[in-house]
Amino acid sequence: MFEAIAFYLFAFLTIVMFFITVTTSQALYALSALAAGMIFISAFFFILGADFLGAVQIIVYTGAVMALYAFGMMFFDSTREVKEKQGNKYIIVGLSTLAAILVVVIFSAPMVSDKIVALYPAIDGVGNTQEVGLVLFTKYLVPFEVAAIMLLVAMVAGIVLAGKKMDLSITLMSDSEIEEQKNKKVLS
Amino acid sequence: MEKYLYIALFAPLVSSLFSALFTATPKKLFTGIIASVLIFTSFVASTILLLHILKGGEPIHVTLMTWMATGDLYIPFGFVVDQISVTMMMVVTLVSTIVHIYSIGYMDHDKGFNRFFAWLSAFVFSMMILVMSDNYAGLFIGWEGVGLCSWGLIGFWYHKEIATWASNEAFIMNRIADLGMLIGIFLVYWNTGTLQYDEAFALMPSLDSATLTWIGIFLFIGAMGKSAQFPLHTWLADAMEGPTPVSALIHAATMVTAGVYLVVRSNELYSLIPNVGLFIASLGAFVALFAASMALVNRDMKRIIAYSTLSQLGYMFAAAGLGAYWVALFHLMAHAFFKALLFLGAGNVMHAMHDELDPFKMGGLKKVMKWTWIMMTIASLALAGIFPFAGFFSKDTILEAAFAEHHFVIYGVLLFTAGLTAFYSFRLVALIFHGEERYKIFGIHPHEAYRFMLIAMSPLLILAMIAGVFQEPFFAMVEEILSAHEYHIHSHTTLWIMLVGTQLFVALAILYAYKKYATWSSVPDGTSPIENSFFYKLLFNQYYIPYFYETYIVKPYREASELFWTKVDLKIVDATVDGIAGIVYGTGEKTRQMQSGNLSTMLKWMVAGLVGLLFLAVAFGLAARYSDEIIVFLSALGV
Amino acid sequence: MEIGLNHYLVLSTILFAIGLVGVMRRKNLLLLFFATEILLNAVNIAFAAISHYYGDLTGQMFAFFVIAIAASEVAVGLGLLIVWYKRHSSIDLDALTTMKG
Amino acid sequence: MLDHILSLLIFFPALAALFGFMIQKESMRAYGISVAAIEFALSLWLWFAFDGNVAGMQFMENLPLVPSFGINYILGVDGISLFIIILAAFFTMIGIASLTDTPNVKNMIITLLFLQMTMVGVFAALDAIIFYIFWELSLVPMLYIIGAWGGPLRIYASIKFFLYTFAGSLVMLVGMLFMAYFYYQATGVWSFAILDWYRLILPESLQLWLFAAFFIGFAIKVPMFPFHTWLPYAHGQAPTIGSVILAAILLKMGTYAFIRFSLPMFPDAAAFFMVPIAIIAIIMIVYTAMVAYAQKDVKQVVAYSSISHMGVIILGTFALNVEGISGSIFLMIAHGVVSGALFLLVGVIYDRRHTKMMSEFGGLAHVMPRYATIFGVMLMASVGMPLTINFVGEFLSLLGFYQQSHILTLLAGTAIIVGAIYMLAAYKKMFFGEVTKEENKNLKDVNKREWVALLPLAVITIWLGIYPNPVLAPIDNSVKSVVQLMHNKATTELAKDRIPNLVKPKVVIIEKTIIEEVH
Repeated sequence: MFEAIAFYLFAFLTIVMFFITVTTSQALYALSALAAGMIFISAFFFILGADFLGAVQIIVYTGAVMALYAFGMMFFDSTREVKEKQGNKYIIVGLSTLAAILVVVIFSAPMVSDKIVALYPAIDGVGNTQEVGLVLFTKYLVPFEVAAIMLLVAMVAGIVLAGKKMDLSITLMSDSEIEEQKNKKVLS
Repeated sequence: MEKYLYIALFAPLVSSLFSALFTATPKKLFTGIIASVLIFTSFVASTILLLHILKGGEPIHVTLMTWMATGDLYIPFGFVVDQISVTMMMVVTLVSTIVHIYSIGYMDHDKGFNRFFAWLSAFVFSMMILVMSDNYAGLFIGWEGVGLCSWGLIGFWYHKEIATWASNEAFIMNRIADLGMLIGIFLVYWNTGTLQYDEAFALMPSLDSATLTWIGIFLFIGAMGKSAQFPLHTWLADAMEGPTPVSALIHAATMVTAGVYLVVRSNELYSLIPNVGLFIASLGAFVALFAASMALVNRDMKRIIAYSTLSQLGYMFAAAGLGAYWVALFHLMAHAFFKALLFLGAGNVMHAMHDELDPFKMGGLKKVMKWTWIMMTIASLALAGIFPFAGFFSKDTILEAAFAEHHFVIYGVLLFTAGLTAFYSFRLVALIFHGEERYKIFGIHPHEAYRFMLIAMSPLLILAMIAGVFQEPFFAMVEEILSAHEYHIHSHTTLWIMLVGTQLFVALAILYAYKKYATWSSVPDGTSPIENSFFYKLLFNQYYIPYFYETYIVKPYREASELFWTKVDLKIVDATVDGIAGIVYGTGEKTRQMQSGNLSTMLKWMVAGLVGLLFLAVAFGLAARYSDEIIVFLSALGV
Repeated sequence: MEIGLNHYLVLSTILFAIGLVGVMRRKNLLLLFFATEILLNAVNIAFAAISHYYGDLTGQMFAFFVIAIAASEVAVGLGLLIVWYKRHSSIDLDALTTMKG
Repeated sequence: MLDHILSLLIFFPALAALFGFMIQKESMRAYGISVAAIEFALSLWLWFAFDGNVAGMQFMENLPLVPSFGINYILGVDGISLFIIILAAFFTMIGIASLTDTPNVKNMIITLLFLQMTMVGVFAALDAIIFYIFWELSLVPMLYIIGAWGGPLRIYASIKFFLYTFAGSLVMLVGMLFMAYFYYQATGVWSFAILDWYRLILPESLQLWLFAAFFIGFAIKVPMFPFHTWLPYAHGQAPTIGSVILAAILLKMGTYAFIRFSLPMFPDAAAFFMVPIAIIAIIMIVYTAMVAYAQKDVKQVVAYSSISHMGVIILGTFALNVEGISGSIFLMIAHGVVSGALFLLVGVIYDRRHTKMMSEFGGLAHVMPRYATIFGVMLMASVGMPLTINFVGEFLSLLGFYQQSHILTLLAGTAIIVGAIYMLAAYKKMFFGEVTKEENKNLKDVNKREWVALLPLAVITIWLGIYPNPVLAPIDNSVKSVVQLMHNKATTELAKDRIPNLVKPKVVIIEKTIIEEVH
């Protein structure tokens, strides 16, 4: 009973939050709603017994990703209302609904669910984190390492891309130097 | 004897090649002389061969080399000299020699002098191949070869539009017939397995009559083209645009008789199919009358003679069709002599009259051109069949044959035509040589031809007079290979009545022609009532057949060609190809606009694609799930 | 009232659809990134749910890697976004048509 | 050396072309002529070394390339391909020798030498993949020749030529892959060797589909109606040398491939499709001849006449008997010589007047008598005058087909009429009449360089017309074995009936390996 209440509650909240994210015209609202939605999603993970995943969700998404977005938004004028030209709404809604219905139809097909066999069954008497650890560092070691390298590369890339000319500090430059740099179009 | 065969055959080739070396250079008299000498050599060799055959020698049969051999097909360059071919060789080489010598004078001032002799000798060579070959394929070589040379010679004065037009017409019309000939050859090959005359004829009696009939018909179609039989006759009259010696040699004496030669050569075939023979005879009789009627009113000297040639070819076919092959061959020979003489005489007149052809603009020429007058008169007498000239013996025998075979309609037609022949021949002679000197109005000063030209013509003159005496030896010679019955009417009384009757009829026609035309004094200008009568117009326009061909065959062909090119080829076939390419290109051009570069639009497309894929997944999933039911359903629909 | 796998899957689908709406609707590049995060998270729910109901850890592993990828995507994506913004001082998608074919 | 003469023939020109990049521009012509002359000498040597009495393949070479899929470098010649190879070498030589003031003559010669490699390769290849590679490669130099040296519409024409033929060959490639797959199914081994495929007997239903796939590729190349429209554009825009090679050799690839692939591999299908194909051939003959008659451009007349003659070749091929097939192969050579010469002749006048419109000429026989003469010789060969090379081929082709159908042969025989009509009309327009245009009054007659190119062609035209046996006899031997093979392989009544059995009284001698039918 508790599980059902929790599910419906968080389902309602998640949907609302994400709906706000995609519809609002204030970037800041969108960011906040997204962050809230992420946290609510982690609730599902806890309900489903994937504790580790829930924790990662909160840490990575709400912690890291959202922080990144927040920093990113500082580059742009986030307080300004976002003006977006909208095309045909019916196409957008229609396509999305159609996709959803089709996915549901596929899920409901018996032949999909019948044939699933557990490859790495959950281990009894062991906590979720330990289970994850056992599988992650044995069977998925190589993907794990690859993911690690990928994250490293992404980090480097992020720094390089965003941090170009970071050594130039406008506060330390004189006005003429700033003009000069502007003429070079380094700063825009 | 083989040596003489090769000399007879190849001397004209050598002559042609020799003259051809000088085609691009100005006139050189010696080409004409050397060509004439070489043709004369050929004539001498032919004479030796004739004597050999006359003495009862075996026919000479040689095989030079293989021409084509593949599968079961074997065609050699084989030549045979037997009674038939030696006759033809004599006719060809004799007339050729005379025409060559005559041409030296006739083409005196022409800048294509050397080229003329190259073509003329090439023609003789082709004709020799035609008559000497021992198989149908070799015959076809000569057949096409004479067509080619005729093309080159009719269009000899190629700066004249009408001459080149006539040459193309002759070539193409001959080609139409040659197709029939070719089909006939194919039929012979696939039914007998060989194209050699002797082997093929030996097998023919065992074939069923339908096949033989088809062979006979198709071969005769070939003969119809070369011998200008109806309905392929129009080219012959137009071919008169060529130089007159050419008309004498090709379009009177030799090439046009090739069709008759073919029928005579294939006599063993045609004896097996008398129905086709009857058709040939009927067509021959019809053409005899038909052509003679056109000659009655024509106002072009050479065309009149051409129609008379056509008419005489009709006689030959009538004889050949009735099975009187030797008579046909004999008439061929006699006709070659007097008709060549007639043409050469006409050439003299033309020269004298500066290429004027309308006999109504001549008149009284016998004073200045005495010898020509004599020659043409005798030739016309021979043509009309007056005793004792050559035509009497050959033509009268045809009439007898028709009578003896009880084909009285053919006999009647031929007899009537004999009268017409006499009339138009002497209409021509009377208009040219008698009466007032109408040419003076046009300021022409005629003169007699060179003496050596006249001398060259004299053998023909003699032969036109005395060729009749050869009838008996000729018959004796050819009866060995031609189914030769002498045609004798059973009762002598009938025979005499026929002979005398015919002679009287012809003589009356001659007298009538003289009476009507010998005193002619004016040039017709198209106003007299007779010129406006229906029949006159019908005959003068050659029964409107050239007009018919032009309007209903040539013109539609030209228009259809244009239509095929501009409408079908460019607008349909090519446009379809370009259309397919255009669809591909257009699709690319249209879908290119999807790549607007706008990420948002592309994302929409991405979602659309996702939906599409999902839809496919569902569809295939359902199809796999219900495959049995679908098969049942489809089979119920009968798919 | 028992909550089954299908409930989670339907939820996941609904969230995914919302994400699709966002992907198609958003013209601001930054907000577009948010929509993609929604898509990823919607899938993660499905993975976790399947993993739970089948007693198989593979789903969780996948979700885990998805999160890792999402993180790196954000890092690189934001970097590119900033570079772009520096050049064009706009992150409006409609102005972003240099790839027009 | 004789063992590898075919490889030598294929790759010698290609290597020479590569070296050609290093040659000085001025000496390029001499270099090109000498290379082509050596190649021609080699091809003549091939002929002398060739044993005309052997029906099968000679000078075979076999080098495994992808053994696991049975793709091997197999070469060989028989009487069918020998003379086309010689013709290709001959025409490349003549073509290079007759090159006039072409811009970028160096590139042109290098391209021609590459083209020669592909041409010889196509006719010598005995492995389907090798055949296909050379087949497609041959498009590239031709594309370049038309596109770089062509007339005003050259880009359109070259792209049309390339895409059209390329599309057809792709269908053919699919057919080849299927064929190899069926071979694999029947024997368990992959093979693309044509001689292996000969031994495979397919059920009729499969034969029909495979035949159709090959047919599309070949028919576009020939080109058969209604796939012919690329040809007038290609000829119309190509430079003289391009037209010569295209007409003389490249078109023959299609008809050659019919004899090499379609007939021996699918005898039942060939017999089944005989009548429809004959009807197409007749349409080609008559229709294109009429279109040729309507042309105003003399080069287009020759181009359309090519299509018309190719119709006769197709007809002879599908006669399915020795006479017809031998005739069609001979006609391929004949048509190569004659149409090549005609295109050269058109090039001669084009060099002088820079127009090909017949209305611009007239009365040329007065000014250029030698040119008129040699044009006349070729004209007469083109209309099939006996004792010229074309007649032998046409006569045998029609004779062969007559065994199959009387009425169709009668219709096809109109070729000799309609051919005469358009050719004589064109000749009349160009050469007869008075000289009306001032520019034509001082045209120079054929010069020495042109004589060098034209005279050998005229000699061959007459020589092989009078004495075709040296060429016909080896062809005949090979064709006999092909026809016997077809008869032995035929499974349907129709095919047995239409393809003659050459070994009538005795037991079948030719080795007959029947592999179980593919299901």
